[in-house]
Amino acid sequence: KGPVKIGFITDMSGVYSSLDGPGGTAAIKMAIHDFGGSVLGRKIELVTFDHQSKADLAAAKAKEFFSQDGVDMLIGGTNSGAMLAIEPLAAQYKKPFIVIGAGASTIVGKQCNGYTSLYAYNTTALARVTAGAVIKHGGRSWYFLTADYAFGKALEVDATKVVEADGGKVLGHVMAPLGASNFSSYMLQAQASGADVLALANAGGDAANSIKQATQFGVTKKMKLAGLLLFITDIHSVGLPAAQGLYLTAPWYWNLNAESRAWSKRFYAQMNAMPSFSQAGDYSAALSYLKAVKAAGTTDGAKVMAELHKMKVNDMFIHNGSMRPSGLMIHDMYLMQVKTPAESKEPWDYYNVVQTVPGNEAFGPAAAYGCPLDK
Amino acid sequence: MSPTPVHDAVVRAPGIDPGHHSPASVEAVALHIRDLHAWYGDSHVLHGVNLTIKSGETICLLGRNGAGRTTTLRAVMGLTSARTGSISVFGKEVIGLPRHHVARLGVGYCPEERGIFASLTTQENFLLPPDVPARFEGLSIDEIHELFPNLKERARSPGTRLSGGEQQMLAVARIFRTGARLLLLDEISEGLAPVIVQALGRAIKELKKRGFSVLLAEQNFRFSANLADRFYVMERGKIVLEIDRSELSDKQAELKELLGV
Amino acid sequence: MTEIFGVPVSLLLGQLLLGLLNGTTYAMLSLGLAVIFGLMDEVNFAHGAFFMMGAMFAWMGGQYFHLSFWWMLLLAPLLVGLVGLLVERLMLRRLRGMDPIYGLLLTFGLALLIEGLFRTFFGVSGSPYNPPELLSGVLNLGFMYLPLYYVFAMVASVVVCFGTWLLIERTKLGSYLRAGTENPSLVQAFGINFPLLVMLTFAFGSALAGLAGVLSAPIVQVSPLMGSNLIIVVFAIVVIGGMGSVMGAIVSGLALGVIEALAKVVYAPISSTVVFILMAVVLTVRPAGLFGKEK
Amino acid sequence: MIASQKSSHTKASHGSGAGAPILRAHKLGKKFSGFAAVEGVDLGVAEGSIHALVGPNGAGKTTCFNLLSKFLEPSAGDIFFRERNITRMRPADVARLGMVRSFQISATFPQMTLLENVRVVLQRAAGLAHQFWMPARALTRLDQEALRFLDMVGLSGQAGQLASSLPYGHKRALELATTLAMDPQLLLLDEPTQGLGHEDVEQVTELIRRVAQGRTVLMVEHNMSVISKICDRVTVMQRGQVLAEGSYDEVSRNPEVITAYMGDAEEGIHA
Amino acid sequence: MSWRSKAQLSTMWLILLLAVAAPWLGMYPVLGMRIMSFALFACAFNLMAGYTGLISFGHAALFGGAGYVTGLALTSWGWPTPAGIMFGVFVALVIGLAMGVLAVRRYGIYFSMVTLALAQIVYFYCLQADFTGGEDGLQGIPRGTLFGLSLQSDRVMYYVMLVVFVASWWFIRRIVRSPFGQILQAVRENEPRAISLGYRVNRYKLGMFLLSAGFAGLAGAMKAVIMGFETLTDVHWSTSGMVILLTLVGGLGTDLGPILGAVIITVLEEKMGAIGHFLEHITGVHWFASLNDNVSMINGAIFVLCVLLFRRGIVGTFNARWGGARAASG
Ligand SMILES: Nc1ncnc2c1ncn2[C@@H]1O[C@H](COP(=O)(O)OP(=O)(O)OP(=O)(O)O)[C@@H](O)[C@H]1O
Ligand SMILES: Nc1ncnc2c1ncn2[C@@H]1O[C@H](COP(=O)(O)OP(=O)(O)OP(=O)(O)O)[C@@H](O)[C@H]1O
Ligand SMILES: [Mg+2]
Ligand SMILES: [Mg+2]
Repeated sequence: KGPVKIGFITDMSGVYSSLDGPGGTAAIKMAIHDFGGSVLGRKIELVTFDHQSKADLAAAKAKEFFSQDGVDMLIGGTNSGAMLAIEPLAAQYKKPFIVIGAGASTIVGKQCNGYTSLYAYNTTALARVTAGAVIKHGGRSWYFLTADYAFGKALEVDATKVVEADGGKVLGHVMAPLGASNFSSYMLQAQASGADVLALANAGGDAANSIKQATQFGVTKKMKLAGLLLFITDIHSVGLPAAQGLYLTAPWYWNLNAESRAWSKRFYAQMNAMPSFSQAGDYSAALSYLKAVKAAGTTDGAKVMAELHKMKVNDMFIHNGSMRPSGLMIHDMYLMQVKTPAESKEPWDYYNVVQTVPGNEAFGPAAAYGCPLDK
Repeated sequence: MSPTPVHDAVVRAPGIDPGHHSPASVEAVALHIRDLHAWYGDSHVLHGVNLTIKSGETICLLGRNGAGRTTTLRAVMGLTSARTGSISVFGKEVIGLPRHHVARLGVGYCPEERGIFASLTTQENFLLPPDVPARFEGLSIDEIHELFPNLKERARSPGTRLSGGEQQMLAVARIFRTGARLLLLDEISEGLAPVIVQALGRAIKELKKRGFSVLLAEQNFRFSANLADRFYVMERGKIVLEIDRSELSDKQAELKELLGV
Repeated sequence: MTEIFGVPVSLLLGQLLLGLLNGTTYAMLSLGLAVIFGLMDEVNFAHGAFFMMGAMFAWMGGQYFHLSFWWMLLLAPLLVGLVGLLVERLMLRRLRGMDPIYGLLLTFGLALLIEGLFRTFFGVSGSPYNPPELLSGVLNLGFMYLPLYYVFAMVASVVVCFGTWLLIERTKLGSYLRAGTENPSLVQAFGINFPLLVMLTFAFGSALAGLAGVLSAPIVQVSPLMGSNLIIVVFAIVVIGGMGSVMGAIVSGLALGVIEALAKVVYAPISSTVVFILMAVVLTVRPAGLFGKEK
Repeated sequence: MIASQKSSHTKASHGSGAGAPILRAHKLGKKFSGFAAVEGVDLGVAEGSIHALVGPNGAGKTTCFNLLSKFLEPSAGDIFFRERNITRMRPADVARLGMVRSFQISATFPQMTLLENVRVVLQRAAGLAHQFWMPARALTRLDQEALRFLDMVGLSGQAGQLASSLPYGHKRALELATTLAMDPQLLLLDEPTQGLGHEDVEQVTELIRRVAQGRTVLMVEHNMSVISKICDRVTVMQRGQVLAEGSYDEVSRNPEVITAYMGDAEEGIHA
Repeated sequence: MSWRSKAQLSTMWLILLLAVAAPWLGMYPVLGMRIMSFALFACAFNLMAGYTGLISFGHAALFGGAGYVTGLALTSWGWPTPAGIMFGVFVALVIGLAMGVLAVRRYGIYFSMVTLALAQIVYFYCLQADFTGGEDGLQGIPRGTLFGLSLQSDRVMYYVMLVVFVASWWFIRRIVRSPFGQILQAVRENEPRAISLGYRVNRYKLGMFLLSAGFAGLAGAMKAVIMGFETLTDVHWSTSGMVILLTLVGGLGTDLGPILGAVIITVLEEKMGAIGHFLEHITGVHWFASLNDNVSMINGAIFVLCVLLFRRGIVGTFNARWGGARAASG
């Protein structure tokens, strides 16, 4: 029999490539290596593809992977549009599909299909944890800077629910178009609102620019900043002087404990950057899959998925992990606060862990997702 | 290598045969063209042109439509896509020279299509060509305005908003101003009212008095007949006939055959 | 507190001020495009990439050579200008005399290529670039705090814009360039070294983009992608101003900044498209743009 | 000689006999940002005549022409075509009424064959202009007619050639053929002999005379010999206004016209 | 019949034969369908660009716009597939009308920039509107049935697309040579003259823009049905750039060029990784392996090379080299 093939489809060159991209490939290779390079007596092989953030390319390739190239499972990277487009194919070809880099909650919502797993995080959890924890730390009135499209609005809705449930108040919001490089005018509006917290319901370059300009306009002197979807690469690119004090949520951080540090050092040696949580997630997903294959004694999609659902996951990346029937991996999440430049001891030493939030609390009740498999 | 043989019908006055003439003094010859071939893309238009203009001389190139008169002037200015042979301007070889160096030798070119710039006003068009180094005393701006009163009146109007004839005047005026001492003028009487054509004729005579050398490419034989010292007739990219002013009446028959005048 | 459109006046004032700042960036970018377009009939799609390069060079200068902002303010535009010069000399020159659309397509490809190159080497997430010590303060205007650097960037842009305008509209050089746009070979036949002029103009237009990039670097995140979306807005501005009109580019750039700022407070969802809508309106009324001449 | 025979009597009388002129301008005026290029021009072109518009450079002839053919909007006055007010019509519509103009530069479709050049005109009349669903061969039924027009100008032999390959004089002839194909009642020609050699001038003059049979022609021309040969009536303009009008013989003797336009008869270069 | 048109005809038949047989020769049907939708899109673009000389930089708005509304009609409103596609085409026509009315009054690069800017309005609308799902895209568009035939199978869908494509291509080819096409050629060559001959040229250009918009819409609608989703990529300006690239590589203003261009660029985009590995393998240069990660950069390079060295595109160059004097089409 031929090798066991793992596919990896992500954005290798576009906007999100620093989050995942080539670093993700390296991480998966590390997993294969750590697993011993073979399973069930078959070699393990990795095939990758750059979807350039184009869903149609991603879907067409996934289909080809499954139907012609004999790929046994697929790890999905960034861009939720692309991941959602691949999702039905996983069910059609009965192959496990583990999504890491994309965080759209809808992946395990109405679309769920038993073969797809949302493994590392989702936007709901990020928003919920940040909102819940920041309120506990004294931010009672909120103002949102929201990216003016579906995803930004969803982040705002998720966070608003928690803020209001926990007795906080939302004073207003401003919608900024995607890719608006100058956010200074929104900063004026945020300042004028008089709220305690400025929540950034945006991502990537937009979030980085908002943080930078919030600092320049002195917003951070009176308001706390809370990022609803921020990655360590964003903090790295903004720099600590601007980002210090900011709250954000992550499923993992390289400097979390000895195990994560050890793994990250290995990663750093190859990539010359500390891993983001999605890259760590890629590693963990590949590893979990291989463990499941070993346990099931087959690469048959249905059987491996059943094994994954049964497994308790605890590794370098996931703590207290278990998978809901919808495919959503439930595990601990962490509220982080960005260190001041003085606190930071070494490059990439950016976060203080403020609070650990247990999985079920972080991800919220299954009912809210609307996946039929969750009953 | 001998120059490309010319048409049988050619009758040359021995003294000014460009083939045998070698300029004694550099400055005595304004333009000396030997065996000039020129191309537009793949089409070979000039097939060995030989002509000479002595300093202070006015000569006229005649020929039917498409004979190659315009192309000869363009080849001198380096505006054809390829050219071979030799062109010397005041003793300096220009083939191989970058385009913008030719004018600096003291050549003024008035193109057939006038070349008025739409985005410049009349005045800007007028003042556009830089003065030539070692310039001759050309017509002063006042003299030019007297010659072409329209230009003064319409000075602020965009160049291409001028009437057809006014554009022609502008194209000529612009060259007269620079002090270039060899003028290559292509169909300058075209589209001008008879009064203006007459005035233009007087202006050229005046320039000649001041020592300018002029090469006219003209359709309008009557106009050039009064001005030129010598005539060359072109046909299919070659000079086929050379006539001195004094021989004009003798050569009527040949001219008629070649030009239909 | 007094209000207009349901917005406090002080906030409105602040917005207008910031709009004006954005406007100066727009103005400088569209000016560079207009210089190149108006004088050479070429649309430089790589203008956004040049803008990005200006900012990236500034950042690289600081990162690798420890050169100060002030040095880079001088060097980065020069470097970008040099790139522009090479692009003109080695590529665009071969397209002279052909349909200008080829120039547009070439520079479009170039934009992809340049962006791709920077992305491979520097990733996409961007880097911070801080304003110089001297300008890192904040100005208290009473109704708002304005970072000192913003004031500097604004003033610098306005000065450069009007300097350029003077150079082009009020000097002989400008008339050579405008004439050469229409009929380069004739201008050469008049004894003007037009190819050299073109090369320098292109370099100058590119350098303007580079300068806008350096000036923006301390304001926004410096990243290889920073120019690609901006360029289309700037295209629209140039169309509104009347393509090729230097004054049009400056005025409509500034105006657009302000209008966008107003849109943000009045009806935010429209702020990203207001420039395009405005363009559509202007085109129906004046097809050649506000300052453009009908050809 | 033929020209002088044909002149005056028959045509002029026919024109006046028909009563109202085919084209009439009333107090026509055009200002360009303050500059009056044409001012208070009254002009009547008699049906069936060849009418020339002459005058010094910048007198406003081309502007007048553009106003009449509606390529410019008049700032004052009215234009009537067969007593129908066309002052506010669009150029394409004016062309459809049967008033067709030529350009100072030759106007052909260079990358199309001569046949196609003429066919393009016939297509509109035949109602075959917007049928995007029809195959190319639908057009072949216009070929006969197109050839007929090419034949009129002596170009039917080259029907399959590209227009760009023609020498200058033939391009003008082709342009005339396409213009004729529009079945114009009034032809507006702007300096039709400009840039032509002597033989071509004669050819084109002859051609104009031939096509003027049964049509009216209004032309701008500086070449006095052409005018004297074929024109029935001449209007002289100066500084945007009409200076004189009459037959060639009349106006060419008018002292005002001589100083303003013709100049010294001795030097009479164009004659 | 000349040698050249014979060669052309046989090329056409060969391509068609290949296309019919492709799924049986191991070509992957989804790839084939993607190629065909891009080829149709490129043909539509070429109709405007190649035959009026007006290069639109805003065709993505028509392509993606139609894709979104077709998706909306099929998912949210439950329309039958053909109705949804027609609706997509209709909306493309409406967008095309709005864009065209403004744009056809301008020439050359002005036209390009105006179309680009107008397309951005559509892009931002699609970005902000709720039904498009933002970055998630509009997912789960059902293929449905066509005259009772289920389109679920890729093979069936492939042949349906092939029929749509061939019919459209044939029709586009016919438009170019139709009486209408003749007038447009005349307009392109000498616009003032066309006006003076009584043609209202802007109407003709607008007409062509609409035809082009309709086919671009058809391509977008078909693609949405084929892929089962629609995302922002299709309305983004980079897609407008890509369709220009396809057409340019194949040969602007030729019949077969857009098809060839679509095949080459689409395959390149998808197989870049494999090509890179192959190159790495034979040359031993590791850098080639990273080709996969830089497709847009490579597209940029192709653009530059094409414009500098290869302006006529593949088919255009072929025609110029081996064709008759009149290399109008091929
Ligand atoms: N740009 C060009 N490309 C190709 N052929 C050209 C070009 N310009 C001119 N020719 C050809 O070159 C020949 C000579 O043209 P040229 O313009 O020199 O003639 P000319 O004697 O000036 O006649 P005219 O009376 O028409 O001005 C003609 O046959 C013409 O068709
Ligand atoms: N669009 C315009 N804007 C400004 N001035 C104009 C415009 N068109 C023409 N003029 C001016 O109006 C006057 C008349 O021009 P017109 O072209 O009618 O002259 P013309 O009689 O045809 O002369 P020519 O015999 O030289 O062709 C000229 O002085 C010209 O400068
Ligand atoms: Mg000539
Ligand atoms: Mg005129």
